[in-house]
Amino acid sequence: MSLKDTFSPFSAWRKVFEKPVTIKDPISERPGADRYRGFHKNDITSCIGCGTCETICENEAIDMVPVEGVETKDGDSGLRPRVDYGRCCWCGLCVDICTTGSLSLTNAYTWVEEDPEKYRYTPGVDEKPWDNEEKGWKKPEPNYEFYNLNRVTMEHLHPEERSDSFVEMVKGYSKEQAEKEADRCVECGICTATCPAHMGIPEYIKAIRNDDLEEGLRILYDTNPLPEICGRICTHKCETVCTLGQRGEALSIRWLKRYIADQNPSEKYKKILNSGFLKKNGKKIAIIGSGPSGLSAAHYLALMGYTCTIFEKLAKAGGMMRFGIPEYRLPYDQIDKDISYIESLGVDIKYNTTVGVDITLEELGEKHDAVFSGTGLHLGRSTRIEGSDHKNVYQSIDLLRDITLGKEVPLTEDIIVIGGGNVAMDITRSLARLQKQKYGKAGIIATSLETEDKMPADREEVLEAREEDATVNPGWAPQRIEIENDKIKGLHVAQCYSLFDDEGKFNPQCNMDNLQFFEGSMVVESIGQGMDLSYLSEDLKHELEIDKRGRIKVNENFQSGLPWLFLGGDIIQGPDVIHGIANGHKAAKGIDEFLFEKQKDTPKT
Amino acid sequence: MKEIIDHLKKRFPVYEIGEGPNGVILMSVEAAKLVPMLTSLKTNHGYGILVILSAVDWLEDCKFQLTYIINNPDEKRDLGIRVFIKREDAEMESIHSLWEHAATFQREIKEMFGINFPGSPRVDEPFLLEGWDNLPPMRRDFDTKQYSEDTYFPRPGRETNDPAEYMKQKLYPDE
Amino acid sequence: MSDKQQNQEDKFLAPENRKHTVIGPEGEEIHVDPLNDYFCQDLPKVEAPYKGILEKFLNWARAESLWVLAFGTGCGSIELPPLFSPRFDAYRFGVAMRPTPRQSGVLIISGYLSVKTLKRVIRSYEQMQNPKYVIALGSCTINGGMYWDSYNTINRLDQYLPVDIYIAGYMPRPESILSGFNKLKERIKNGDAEGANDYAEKLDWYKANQKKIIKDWNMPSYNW
Amino acid sequence: MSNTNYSWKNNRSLFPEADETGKLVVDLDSQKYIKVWQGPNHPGVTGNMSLELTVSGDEVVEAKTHVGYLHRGFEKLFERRRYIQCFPTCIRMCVPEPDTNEYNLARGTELLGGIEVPEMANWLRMIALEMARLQVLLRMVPGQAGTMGLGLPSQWGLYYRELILDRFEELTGGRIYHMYILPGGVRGLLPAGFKKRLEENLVKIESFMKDVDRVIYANTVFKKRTKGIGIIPADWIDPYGVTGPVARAAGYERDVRKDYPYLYYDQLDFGVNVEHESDVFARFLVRRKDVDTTIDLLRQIMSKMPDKGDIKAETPNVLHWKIPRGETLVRCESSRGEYIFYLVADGSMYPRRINLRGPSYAHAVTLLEKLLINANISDVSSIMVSLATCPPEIER
Repeated sequence: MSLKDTFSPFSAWRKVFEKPVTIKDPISERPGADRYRGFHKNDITSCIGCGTCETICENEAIDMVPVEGVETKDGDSGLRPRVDYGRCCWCGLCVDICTTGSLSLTNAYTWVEEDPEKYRYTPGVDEKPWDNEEKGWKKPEPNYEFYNLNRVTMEHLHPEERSDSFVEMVKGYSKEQAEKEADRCVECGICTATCPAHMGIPEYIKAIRNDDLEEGLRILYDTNPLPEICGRICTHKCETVCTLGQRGEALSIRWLKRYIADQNPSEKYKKILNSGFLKKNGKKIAIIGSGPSGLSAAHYLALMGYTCTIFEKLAKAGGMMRFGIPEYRLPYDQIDKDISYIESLGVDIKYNTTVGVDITLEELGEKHDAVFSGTGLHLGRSTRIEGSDHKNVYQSIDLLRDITLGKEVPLTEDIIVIGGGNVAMDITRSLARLQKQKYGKAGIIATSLETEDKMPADREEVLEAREEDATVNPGWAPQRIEIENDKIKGLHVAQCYSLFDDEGKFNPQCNMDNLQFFEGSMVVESIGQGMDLSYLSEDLKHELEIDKRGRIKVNENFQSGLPWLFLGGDIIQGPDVIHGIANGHKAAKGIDEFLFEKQKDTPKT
Repeated sequence: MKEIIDHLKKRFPVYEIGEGPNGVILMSVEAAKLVPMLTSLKTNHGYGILVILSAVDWLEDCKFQLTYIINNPDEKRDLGIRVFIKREDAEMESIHSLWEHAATFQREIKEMFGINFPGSPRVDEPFLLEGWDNLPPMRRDFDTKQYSEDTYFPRPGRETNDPAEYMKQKLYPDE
Repeated sequence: MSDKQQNQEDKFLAPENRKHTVIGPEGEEIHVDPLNDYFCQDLPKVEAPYKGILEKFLNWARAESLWVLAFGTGCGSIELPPLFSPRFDAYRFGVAMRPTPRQSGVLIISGYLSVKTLKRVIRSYEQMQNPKYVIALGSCTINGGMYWDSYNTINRLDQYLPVDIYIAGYMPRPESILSGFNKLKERIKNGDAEGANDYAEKLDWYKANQKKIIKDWNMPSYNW
Repeated sequence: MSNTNYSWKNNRSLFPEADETGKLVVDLDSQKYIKVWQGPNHPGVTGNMSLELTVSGDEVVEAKTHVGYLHRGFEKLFERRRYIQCFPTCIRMCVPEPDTNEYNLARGTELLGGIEVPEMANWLRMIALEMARLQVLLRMVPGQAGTMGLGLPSQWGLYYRELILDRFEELTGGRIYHMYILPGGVRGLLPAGFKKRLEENLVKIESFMKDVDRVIYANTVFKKRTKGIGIIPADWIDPYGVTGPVARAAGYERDVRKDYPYLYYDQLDFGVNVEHESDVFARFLVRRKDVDTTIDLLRQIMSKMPDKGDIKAETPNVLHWKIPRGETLVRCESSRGEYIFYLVADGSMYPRRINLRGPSYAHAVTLLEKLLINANISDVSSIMVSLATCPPEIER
């Protein structure tokens, strides 16, 4: 202790002469920092109401509530987050995980109320003073994600390996890959509504994560009796609305479905699905066509105890799945796996039986309690341009069927395919394979009206076709086929710049100054398919209502004007496997309902 | 480190010896041998600091796990010793004579898990709770959310919708 | 109060609060009933406002000297010292910290309240003189906040104490709290901050709620 | 047992007799003793806890700490929160210095989940941890004088702490609860110009510390009131689990950053501040030196850290991140001492047990109760503050 110690504290007086540090009034207007985690803001136009913010909130501060003016539609639940500031702790995890990036926190922080009930509001809907605040907490940059935005890459056969063989080209996920991909799912369930069959997608993906593939298979079969097939060739509308696709790549839902189906051996199916013993109710149903809708209807009807008979025109079951889709995309043994399970439920398939020829529809109707028809679209459509009646102009659908049946397919060294859809790509790639096998090289050109970015075919189909040495040259309208000495020389095309007129009608416009000539000695048309309803007699047609586009009108249970006749699949909803399956399922329920009502009405004898 | 483990193996029935991800050696021992083992480690091997005494409820196995982590400040090493005791009338020997502040841990565990430590100072006095008349809260069969909702009831006026369910109602209610 | 209830309370009553006998310096026996002898029995009364300009003047005076009880009940109390530090300087708004309830007019509930603290808070609130106000900070006081599923914290403060102002934030910044004070001043000047009267009026309801969760009520029902 | 700072020789008769077990017998009815409750609502108590003191005259003969006023049942709440959801909850376990909670839980999760953190993120974690230490010390060092009525420096300290909080706000988006460290990394790079502004603040704080030296360190009253008060004998350190500045003030070179290096502390050059007197003054001195060390460390980190890099490693989807079964112990050095998390994962999405053992758990219950015996009642809060009592970390 010294004199210094006694006087030194008085140096505090020095501070009197320093500038005060006090913040001047009005103090409450001091803005928060640029990253401040203040009150919520939501861009409700880009929000899709996936509810991931609700899931991550540890305080259950977020409710998903319907909002006026926001409609529930595919890819948008119509709900928006409402925050309870009696719960929120402003941690910002909801912002960090927001799949669309619509949610953010502003740097506003003052909110004083007398009434505690007022602290609940829907950001972006209820007007707040900080709605236009730009600063505040946003998702951090760079490389900061709570889940992986990129897919686990699906391994394909190398183009060189696959371009001359019909071996399946997609290898499928391994266990690690599937679990990693399944891990990306945020379980919002937006996809379920978009899937025509309303499959329990988040649930079966969860089963993959839990490594409980038997449970996964049970979930699949709840709504979809053809998982092997769907897992390969489904049009995966679910992936187009996947919330992960908002900022990154959508979840590979299709491949995950395939993974579950692949990993479960077919001999265990009956045990897993608990369908060993089915009680028959003695009612008989006839099903025309063994395509997806027919098989789906047969499956669910069989589970309900009906005795089902499928009448198939061809020698094998599967319809368009077998005869329209090339083997490298959907191997036949996988089709057999799904179909044999359905057959094991007691479904009888009568092959080589054409309804309308071998047996009439009326007869079927009389012999059975109800008939389901899913005959599909098996007639090719012609372009009807000059020269399209030449014998070397083929329909893709016929060629694909012949390839499957193992028939000799007409082949030349240079082929032109007209069409930009998936079927066009299928035939292009199939023929390219055959060309490679026969001539050692592919010489095929596919052209379509639609430009590259508007082609209806899946993007990867086009890219893969190119990898396999096929030429895809879109954006051209076919004009005429050049024929010399009864041999096809090539196809004249003109640049097509618009497909639809102002009224939205199909009316392609061509630039006749920009012409091109594709050389080739064979032309394949692949611009769509039509239905063959010749099995319907005139009497029956009379009783059915048929709309302008030639489709038969059905009610929501797929019941036609004839109460015992149900129709579904491509002839009702256009070409799509999953729609077919959904139709079949719904028609099965419809048939059950119809027969139940009928039984109730008829007095017991 | 190996010598100590070997030494312990010889003298005490230790099992499940393994190294945690942070370099902590963890091992299990029978409850009856714990206090002799800790005494030996403290007096002979320099493990003079009780870092943590923690309990874990393994409800599905009907067991409580007590973890004693002790530290050797000279060698800068941690040793974790696990003891499993049965869940019914759980009781464990007190170690407050080895480390005085173990009494605080034991008092808390008594209150939170209901594991008794006979002889530990003030072990029966409430530590964190006041007027508690339910299950010891840290037991896994005590549902804190349920208790909170029943006792402190949340503010009404909240309702939420599951997106998938809501879309079903709106878009395809009959399917 | 029924006998049964009285017994229920006696069970928890601290020994020094039970009826007991003390030997005086000259050997005489003194019977003490602490609940009756040491604590005031009067229940709070609703105070009607004065008429006209006098009440306005009083309200102005009340609004401009808000003395806060320095009782940090939850995590929000970490933002209270900065409020009284040179930077935010709440003193210039007539807001000051007092160490004892007897001198304070504002009780800040800074966040969650565990049941154990709630008991002390009720006692502190009841010890405060009129006019008195309650400010609730943060989510926890509104609907449980962070601890909405905790077994030891209350969810809604308004069930147990009359709250005049709620300030959102977890925890509110000092600036926020200051605007809360400004709002409170406004309410006082308008004669709207009637929390204390509300408490006196609905005392039975508040007491019932409090006793429902404070299971070892070992103090007089109302004590100031 | 005896910690005789005050002589009882003159009024020995007032001191309670011990019974055969060594326990003091305090007969309140004898009218020799008064029971005084200090807290929970008391300016001399840090945080919301209370001391039940039995005094004879102004000397404490028996002390009991009562905690639980801030008990929120965190460890129970963790059982029903996913790992990521534990973070907003866990930071509230110690209000003044939340970053150590974040770091420990994140580190434990990473260790059990097998996540490698990018280099940049580790440097940023160090910045956050050291800034947190600095802001606590700026409250605590001048606050020591506040317990004996010298409130002015703590008012200054609060202002300088605000400067650090401003930097925190800029970096993390929060003043108190930063939510900056998450499993796999951190939540943002340094904003533009951050280093410059932090350096300016550090310079200001350094000049402020000179004021502290003049007003507190070189202060006769402060010295008289702190020297020889609250002495913890050196042989109490280990049995009572004393850590951090309190252990260092007793001559033990204990610092987790040196003993069990984590992050990149082994790449930094710093010493452990040690004093030997083990009284309140020594603890004040250790903390005062820690301020300088921390400022120096912050400068070293800023000069050594890279300018850019990844801030977060790829983790499994946080919504259903399952941590494999395992146990671990994570420790770091907080401003108050060794901060320890014990984690048990059971292979599910929810932690089985997360147990926190903060320094106050040892300091403020058993040790404080023992230390207060024989102390003058006016020194109680001084001793309590010198042990850096933080009730929320005891009660959780």
